[in-house]
Amino acid sequence: MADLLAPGHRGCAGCPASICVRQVLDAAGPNTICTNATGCLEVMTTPYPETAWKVPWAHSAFENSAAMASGIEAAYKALNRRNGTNKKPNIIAFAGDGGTFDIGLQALSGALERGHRMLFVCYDNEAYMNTGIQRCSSSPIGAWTTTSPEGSCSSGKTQRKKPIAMIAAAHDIPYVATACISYPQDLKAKVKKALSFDGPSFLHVFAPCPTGWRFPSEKTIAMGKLAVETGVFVLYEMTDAEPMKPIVTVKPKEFRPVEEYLQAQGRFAHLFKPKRDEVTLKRIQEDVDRKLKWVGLKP
Amino acid sequence: MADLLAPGHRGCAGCPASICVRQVLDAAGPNTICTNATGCLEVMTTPYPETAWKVPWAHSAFENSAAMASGIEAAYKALNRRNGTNKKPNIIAFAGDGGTFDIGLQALSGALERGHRMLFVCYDNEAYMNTGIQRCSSSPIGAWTTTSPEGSCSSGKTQRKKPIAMIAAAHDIPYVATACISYPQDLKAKVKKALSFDGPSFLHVFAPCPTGWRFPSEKTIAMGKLAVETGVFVLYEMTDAEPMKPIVTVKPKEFRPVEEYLQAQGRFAHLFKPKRDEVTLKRIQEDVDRKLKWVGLKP
Amino acid sequence: MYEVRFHGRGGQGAVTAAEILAVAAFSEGKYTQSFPVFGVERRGAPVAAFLRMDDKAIRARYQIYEPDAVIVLDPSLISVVDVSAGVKSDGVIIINTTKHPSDFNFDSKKVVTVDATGIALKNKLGSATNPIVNSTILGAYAKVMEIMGKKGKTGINALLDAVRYKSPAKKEENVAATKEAYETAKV
Amino acid sequence: MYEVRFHGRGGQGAVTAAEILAVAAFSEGKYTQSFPVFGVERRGAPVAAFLRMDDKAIRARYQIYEPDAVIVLDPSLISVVDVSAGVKSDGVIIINTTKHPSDFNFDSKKVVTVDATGIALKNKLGSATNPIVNSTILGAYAKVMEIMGKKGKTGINALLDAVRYKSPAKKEENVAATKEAYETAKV
Amino acid sequence: MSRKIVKGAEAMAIAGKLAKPDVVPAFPITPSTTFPEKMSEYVACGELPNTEFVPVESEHSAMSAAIAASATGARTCTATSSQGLALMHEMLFIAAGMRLPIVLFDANRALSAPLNIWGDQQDSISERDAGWIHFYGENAQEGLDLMLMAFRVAEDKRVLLPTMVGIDGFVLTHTSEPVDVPEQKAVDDFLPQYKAEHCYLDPERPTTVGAFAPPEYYMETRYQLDEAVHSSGPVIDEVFADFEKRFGRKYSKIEYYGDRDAEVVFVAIGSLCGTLKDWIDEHRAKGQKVGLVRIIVYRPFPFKELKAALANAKIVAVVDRSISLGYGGPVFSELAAAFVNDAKRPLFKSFIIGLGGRDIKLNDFENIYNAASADLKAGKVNEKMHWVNINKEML
Amino acid sequence: MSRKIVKGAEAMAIAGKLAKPDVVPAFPITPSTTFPEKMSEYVACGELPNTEFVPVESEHSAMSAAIAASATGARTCTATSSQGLALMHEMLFIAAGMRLPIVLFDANRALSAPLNIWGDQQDSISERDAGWIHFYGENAQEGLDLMLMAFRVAEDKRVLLPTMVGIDGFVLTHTSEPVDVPEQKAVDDFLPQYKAEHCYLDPERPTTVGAFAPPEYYMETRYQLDEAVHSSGPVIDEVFADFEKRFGRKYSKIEYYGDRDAEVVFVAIGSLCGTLKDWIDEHRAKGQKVGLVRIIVYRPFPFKELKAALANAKIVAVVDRSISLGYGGPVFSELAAAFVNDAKRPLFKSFIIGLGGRDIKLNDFENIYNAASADLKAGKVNEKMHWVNINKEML
Amino acid sequence: MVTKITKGCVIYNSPTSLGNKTGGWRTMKPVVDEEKCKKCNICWQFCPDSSIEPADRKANKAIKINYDYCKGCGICAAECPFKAITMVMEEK
Amino acid sequence: MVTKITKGCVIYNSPTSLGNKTGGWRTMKPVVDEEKCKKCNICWQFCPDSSIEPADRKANKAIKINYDYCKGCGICAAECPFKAITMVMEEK
Ligand SMILES: Cc1ncc(C[n+]2csc(CCOP(=O)(O)OP(=O)(O)O)c2C)c(N)n1
Ligand SMILES: Cc1ncc(C[n+]2csc(CCOP(=O)(O)OP(=O)(O)O)c2C)c(N)n1
Ligand code: SF4
Ligand code: SF4
Ligand code: SF4
Ligand code: SF4
Ligand code: SF4
Ligand code: SF4
Ligand SMILES: [Mg+2]
Ligand SMILES: [Mg+2]
Repeated sequence: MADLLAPGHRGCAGCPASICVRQVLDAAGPNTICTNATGCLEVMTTPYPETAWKVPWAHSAFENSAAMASGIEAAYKALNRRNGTNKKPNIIAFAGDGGTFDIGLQALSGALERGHRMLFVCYDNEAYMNTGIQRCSSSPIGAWTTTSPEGSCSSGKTQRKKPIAMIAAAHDIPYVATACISYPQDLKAKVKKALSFDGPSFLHVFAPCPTGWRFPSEKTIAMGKLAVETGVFVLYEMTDAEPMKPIVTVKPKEFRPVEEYLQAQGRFAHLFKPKRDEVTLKRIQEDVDRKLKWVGLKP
Repeated sequence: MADLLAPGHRGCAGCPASICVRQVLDAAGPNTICTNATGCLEVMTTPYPETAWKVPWAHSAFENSAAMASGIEAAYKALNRRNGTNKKPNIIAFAGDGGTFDIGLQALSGALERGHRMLFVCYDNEAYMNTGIQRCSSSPIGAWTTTSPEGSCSSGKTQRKKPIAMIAAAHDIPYVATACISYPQDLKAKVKKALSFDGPSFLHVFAPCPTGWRFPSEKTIAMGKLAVETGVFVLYEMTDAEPMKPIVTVKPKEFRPVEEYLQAQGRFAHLFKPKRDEVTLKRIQEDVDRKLKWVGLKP
Repeated sequence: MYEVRFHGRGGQGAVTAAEILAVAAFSEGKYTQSFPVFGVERRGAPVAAFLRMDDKAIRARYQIYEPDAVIVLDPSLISVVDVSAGVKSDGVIIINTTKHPSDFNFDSKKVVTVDATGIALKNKLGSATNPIVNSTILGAYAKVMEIMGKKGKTGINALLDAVRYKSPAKKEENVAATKEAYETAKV
Repeated sequence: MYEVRFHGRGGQGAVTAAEILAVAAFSEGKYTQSFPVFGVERRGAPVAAFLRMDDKAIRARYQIYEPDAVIVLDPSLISVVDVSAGVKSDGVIIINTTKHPSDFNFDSKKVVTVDATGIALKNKLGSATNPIVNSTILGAYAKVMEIMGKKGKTGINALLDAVRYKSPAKKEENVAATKEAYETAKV
Repeated sequence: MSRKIVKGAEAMAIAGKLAKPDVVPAFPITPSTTFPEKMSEYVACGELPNTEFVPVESEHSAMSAAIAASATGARTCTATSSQGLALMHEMLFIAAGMRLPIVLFDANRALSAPLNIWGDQQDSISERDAGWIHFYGENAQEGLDLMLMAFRVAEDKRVLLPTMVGIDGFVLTHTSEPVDVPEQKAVDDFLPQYKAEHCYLDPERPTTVGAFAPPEYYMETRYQLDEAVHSSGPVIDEVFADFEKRFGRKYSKIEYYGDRDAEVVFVAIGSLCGTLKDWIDEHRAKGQKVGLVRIIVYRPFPFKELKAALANAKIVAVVDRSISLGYGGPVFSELAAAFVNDAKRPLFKSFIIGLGGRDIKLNDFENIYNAASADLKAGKVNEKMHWVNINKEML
Repeated sequence: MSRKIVKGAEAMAIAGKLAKPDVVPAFPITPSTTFPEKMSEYVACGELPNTEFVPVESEHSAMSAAIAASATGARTCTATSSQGLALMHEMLFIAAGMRLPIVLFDANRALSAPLNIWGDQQDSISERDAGWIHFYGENAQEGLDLMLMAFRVAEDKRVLLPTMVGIDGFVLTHTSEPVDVPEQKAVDDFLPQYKAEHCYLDPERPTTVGAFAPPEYYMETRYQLDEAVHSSGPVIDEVFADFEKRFGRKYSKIEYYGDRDAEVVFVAIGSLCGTLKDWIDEHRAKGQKVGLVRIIVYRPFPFKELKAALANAKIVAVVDRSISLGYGGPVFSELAAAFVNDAKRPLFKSFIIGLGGRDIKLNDFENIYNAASADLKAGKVNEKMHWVNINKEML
Repeated sequence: MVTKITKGCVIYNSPTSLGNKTGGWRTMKPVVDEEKCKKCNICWQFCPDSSIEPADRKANKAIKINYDYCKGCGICAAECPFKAITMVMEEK
Repeated sequence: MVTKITKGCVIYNSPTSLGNKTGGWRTMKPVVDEEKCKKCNICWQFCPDSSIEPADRKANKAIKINYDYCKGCGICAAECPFKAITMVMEEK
């Protein structure tokens, strides 16, 4: 039970990003090299000369966690040949949702296509938190962010959340899964499975952020459970044996009402106060239903 | 039957890119604005002060045909409000496979997510032709290109073709389709359908390139037919009514052997000479079968 | 020029406190400049903010190293941060605490205390774990300036207007709390 | 310094022709420099290439405006391009054609003809619609230089070696064709 | 006109709002993020009813969408900083080459690596080749005013060039101070709607925009572009004058502060000049003479104005808040070169200051002044470049 | 050593092959594409059995993967040009800041807009701030040699900086000429394997690479980096000397050609110097004196060497093949500024030449020479900047 | 005629490519047999060079090839279902 | 102690964050009731600050909180299925 992320980092109290890293590294073990896109995780763990990482870790920019991982994997291949060694560290690329869904997507897609042996982990807190809670294509319908504010002409974010795991899976790679920090067993099993493939894999980790979503810090884990139990976020996996066929790994017996989830967070407050925004609430419900249908949990 | 692409452009004899544009514009009509990523199409049609375009056309870089289209769409929305007009030109973003699958993917994905009313048309000649036939993530397994050459340690491109239409469809947008310049009716119908949606659509157009694939210029159309008839390229469409459920629009009665297609092109010659590369040929066949299964044409 | 430093925690509103005071001073004809310690600190971490006030336009762009006054929003910071660092010898340190000024000794600099947390909670500003004291504590500031006749003086009415203007919600609760702090500060 | 310009069509190998000749000259101890007209022309479009040969290292980096010799790989170009542009008054123009030199008049500059297409096809270089004449036509060049005793002279043997070296396939067919052109050129 | 206490970045957003842009494609990055945040808020609240805010997925796309929107005929602005501006690099040159009057607010910030979110001017100074007009403000008020004027200048038919307005990250963007906010009506008069005449995308009058230029044409396009940048100078003067007439605040390409006959003259850009002015006042109070030339318009490079302003100087202390690594201060080299052929010219001494948010204090100027004075006394400059306030123990 | 006729870009690839890089991430762009093409061919044919060629999806990723590979401890090189280099802009600064000895071949090409694939030096000159070492070759041979030396210099423990080698697009990259190709064995001796000591990614000795630096540290990191670039100068000299000893070809940071006591001296970079040398020879044959200083190492800026070389010049004609729009020639400004404090110094005159593949002819130098001579005679420089061979009718 | 550089290189009077007579690229030349032409315009759809004037069934007008631009790719001949087009060697 | 800038700012002796005692951020403090603790280590899995020393069932050792770093987020208390952790006001 060696903690591969040391304390002393500067994440907010209750930060989901560090929980995600701790769980991922717990499954991966110390023979691991990480890359990291610019974002909360990077900034909170590595203000020079302080680092919280016990495994080798590299960062260079916001766009390129996957390209960095590609370079490391290629370097290990070449150096192994050059030196007659056979080192095979796990290569794990971390990025927030911004560094995955938006500005990091192209590098990710390229790395997936080239087939590098690496696991890309997106900790998804559904906005650009590091710069102060801006809209991301990962932000859900109706969410307030500082660039999708509510107002007389706006009910928060207009568009649906980009289906990133499906997009990754459409690359026809060995392994794609979704996970949530509130379900560590499920998450760790997926990390281990992902690392067992000799190719690229993608893990989309739901990571509720108390600061950005406006809920009390002790609710981080509860919020993740609520997302799964309401069907807002579905935990599944896909292998290339059956492309685009999600296999749900955590199936709530019965879905709780989506509004329970929404009302627990300040970022959706405008949907209920001063009065209920029925149009947006309906869109959100439809979106959840649509996704559940997509993964086969609803007809 | 107004030709919206004028003669006098500098494409190779038998160029599929210009055929693609002619067919697309024939369906779209003159009330259209085009953007274009850097590539053969752009270079051959617009050496200052010559242009072959009869519709408004804009280019700025290789990466950003979709971002350009986003800007134009946004401008029309704003200018309509500012001026009290209601102009709704078709906005069509053209890009080669390089400007779509690789360096243009992020801008494309962003535009799809934001939901701009625009049609993105990728003319896919399966390599970077403008710079002299380099590998693209669109290049198929086994294809020779100048950066996936054959040799004692290589049988051409290692990786599968990136499933771009599936990736686009995974964005859950109104309309995604594949087409081929050899099937103009099918292609034009899809363009019209795409333009009828008040949101983003994506058209992946197969465009056999005599120069890059090494076949005689009069075979451009025949090669496209051969691709469809061998199952190498499948013509289908998807709407968001049924996400990720391809509906095949041109179904060959019976598939011709894939090798007919391969043997007709110089870029696959190394698979047959000096001796048959059974490993790669098998991979290619499996890949075709896999795709056919994916679209439901094989069990 | 009168310079004030605020100590708080990320998310607690030290910057807002500085801004409220700036608005108050501005409304009384002063030029002001307020800014946080520029950092990447997350919620909960100790942060600081600054305020300059002057009768003429302020052009200086460096940090404040020798403040005239210090305002401590969270008493727990005292053990973590050197809140009295650089304070001018005739400066004043205003602390949100239930304790009495004489319980503190900062090189014999003047200390003022006020139970801003208690007052804020009484006025329903924030919760027990997260009381919002940024406007409240300024009442104590106004009081001490008034008493001491400092250059940093800000009339209580101007302050209350500023509190009202800068409070997105619970305007009157904030005003009441500020007023109460003004009245109960232990100078 | 001896300067040659090649005219052909994109994909026809004008650049390769220049390079073959460069290799031949180089093997005879000359310094060379060969380069295409830098363009974005696609297959089929008229293109040109250049060759400089000299006894000392070549440093000049500008295009060739006044060539000593011009080699036209495709007779159809003559109606499209001004192939004789800038040719020195004592220059020579070598044309792939079945016609005779006297059928041409370029300001009374010397013309040499050779049926490179016919020879190439006979030697199975390319197809009827796409004959490959880039090595072949150089035979005529070697001949005329030999006869005229020009500075651009390249021994036929050096040329044939160069053809062999630069031909990715059909080495001997190329050599044979070059030799035939050397022998049949109408000077 | 109303007076408000706002942060510098918000002042820029207020200017953005007053300009009523048609399209604002933007991507967040500290310390410019307030701009897109505020713009999206204005749109959400109906305060900018016509504006389209496009929340792009990267800065490369931000500038690409801006280019397309501007090419369509829309008034277009955006904001960025540091890595964001760096990611736009390619598109910045393109925007200028296409002569599109895009306005960009840059919150001046250091460049990686190491990553650093704080203020210096490396980001925009390293774009000095790109063909943009560069304005730099000393405080929030100037930022706001210059931003408004940037639209007027950029869209002037005699100019048609993209224009960036830089204010220092954090020290200005995140500092609240009183700012005079012009009335909308007055701004509307000052800044009429943009009507695209040279570049538009309209099916009724098809154009081809962004063609490539072969060698026969390219060099002339660069010449024309360079000319356009240089000759925007008089238009800028004109716009500054009109702004003063309407709003009462006077601007010029460079500002001279201090003694006209000072022997030691500083040259600098941005917010540090505020502190420096304080220092100069202190210094003059002691009876010594010193001057400051503050560059407000950095592109077109104000040759004429700088020459005139430095005519009496004996030594010029160029204080760069950026560096051309392996050479030295960018402003230093450009400024000094402008004097090289003059028989009578001051000495030039190069200083690097305040990189990556290193605080710039009064004392730093004292040190610079002393170093420059010593050189002046010695009659020669004894050192290529001087780094101000470096902790040598760390090295 | 074998002599081969190859295109310039292939010569660069041959150098790349001889260096036996571990990782080559690259993206095609004219006129540098031969490099990735050849490298992938060498890998495909088993000639580079250990090398990983990574066909990235963009130049931003090319430099990112290069950074990561180099940070892992792999010898890493890549190639690009123009828009590709521009898209790397952000990552170039980062590679330098991380002190990674990446070698990059840049086929010098113009920047958009308008798009133009032909030669000038705008792309790499506009990266002069980034902290890279810059080498520029005059011909294919120099390109090859400098490329090899770039690895040695970059990886030297006293240097550890990324290094770019530029040769002019088309005019060099696509021109075939004889080149001496060193033997592999000799290269192996000259260039031993890269052993990463300062930066590696190894689970057995964990490091954190790419941390961010708050204001307390950032400025010192820049100082250290700037120092590193400047102090690579002596190492470069050393490597040049060692190369000469082993391979017989002599290099120096600048080359002086022509009369040592010439009054008119040109300063230029790259292939145009070949033509210029021919012109100088012609000119000298007429009995007139003229000199050329060719800059081979542009970063670190060779202050000392340039000062010495221009000690006798009366007027310096700086011939820039790029431009800082709205200012003037970048080499001009940096060079002139270096002389500004010297009492005895030549006049400096700025020329812009050969942008976007505009052919550079003998006659152009005649014109430059005449203009400079006229100024010299007049005793003053009568014009800020002179554009060579512009077709004014097009304007 | 010298082209004046427009601001930003915008081209206004599009299309301006007509001056570039690509017919000169041809080695083979398509020749239409007007008798055989069934006016289906299939060839027209496929011509990469907009060099086929479409047939008009009503006017009983066969297609016409614009040799100013036709590059002789041979697609029309290959794709005409009625073999109405033949490729012949270009006269030189 | 002055930090020497390493080349490229590489940090070698990781982790070096331990000097940053984030315990000072706390307003609420988790207190473990060792009796109630069932050593399931669920809390450990969720602590964002690696501030819980895991329990050892064999050694019958309950979890221990490292107050040097614990920021008092309250997750452990919220997630402990056995209510073995209580959040109390930090002593000031
Ligand atoms: C090119 C570039 N653009 C913008 C930024 C500013 N930036 C840094 S982190 C970040 C947001 C990160 O969001 P995400 O990836 O979701 O991670 P989070 O902070 O939410 O953990 C942004 C916008 C940057 N560093 N580089
Ligand atoms: C940033 C950037 N990188 C590289 C290039 C060079 N480049 C121009 S077009 C092109 C390939 C285009 O390929 P594709 O999109 O498939 O179009 P095609 O030429 O095949 O029609 C490349 C690599 C560029 N213009 N910009
Ligand atoms: S904003 Fe959210 S993700 Fe970022 S450090 Fe705070 S809790 Fe963690
Ligand atoms: S290479 Fe292919 S796509 Fe490009 S112009 Fe030629 S035929 Fe068209
Ligand atoms: S395809 Fe044949 S039949 Fe049809 S229009 Fe063309 S030439 Fe006539
Ligand atoms: S040969 Fe080709 S270019 Fe000519 S008309 Fe036929 S299809 Fe068109
Ligand atoms: S979750 Fe509760 S019971 Fe389990 S180890 Fe932690 S404190 Fe003990
Ligand atoms: S309160 Fe939070 S930080 Fe403290 S031990 Fe519990 S989970 Fe960890
Ligand atoms: Mg995020
Ligand atoms: Mg392509």
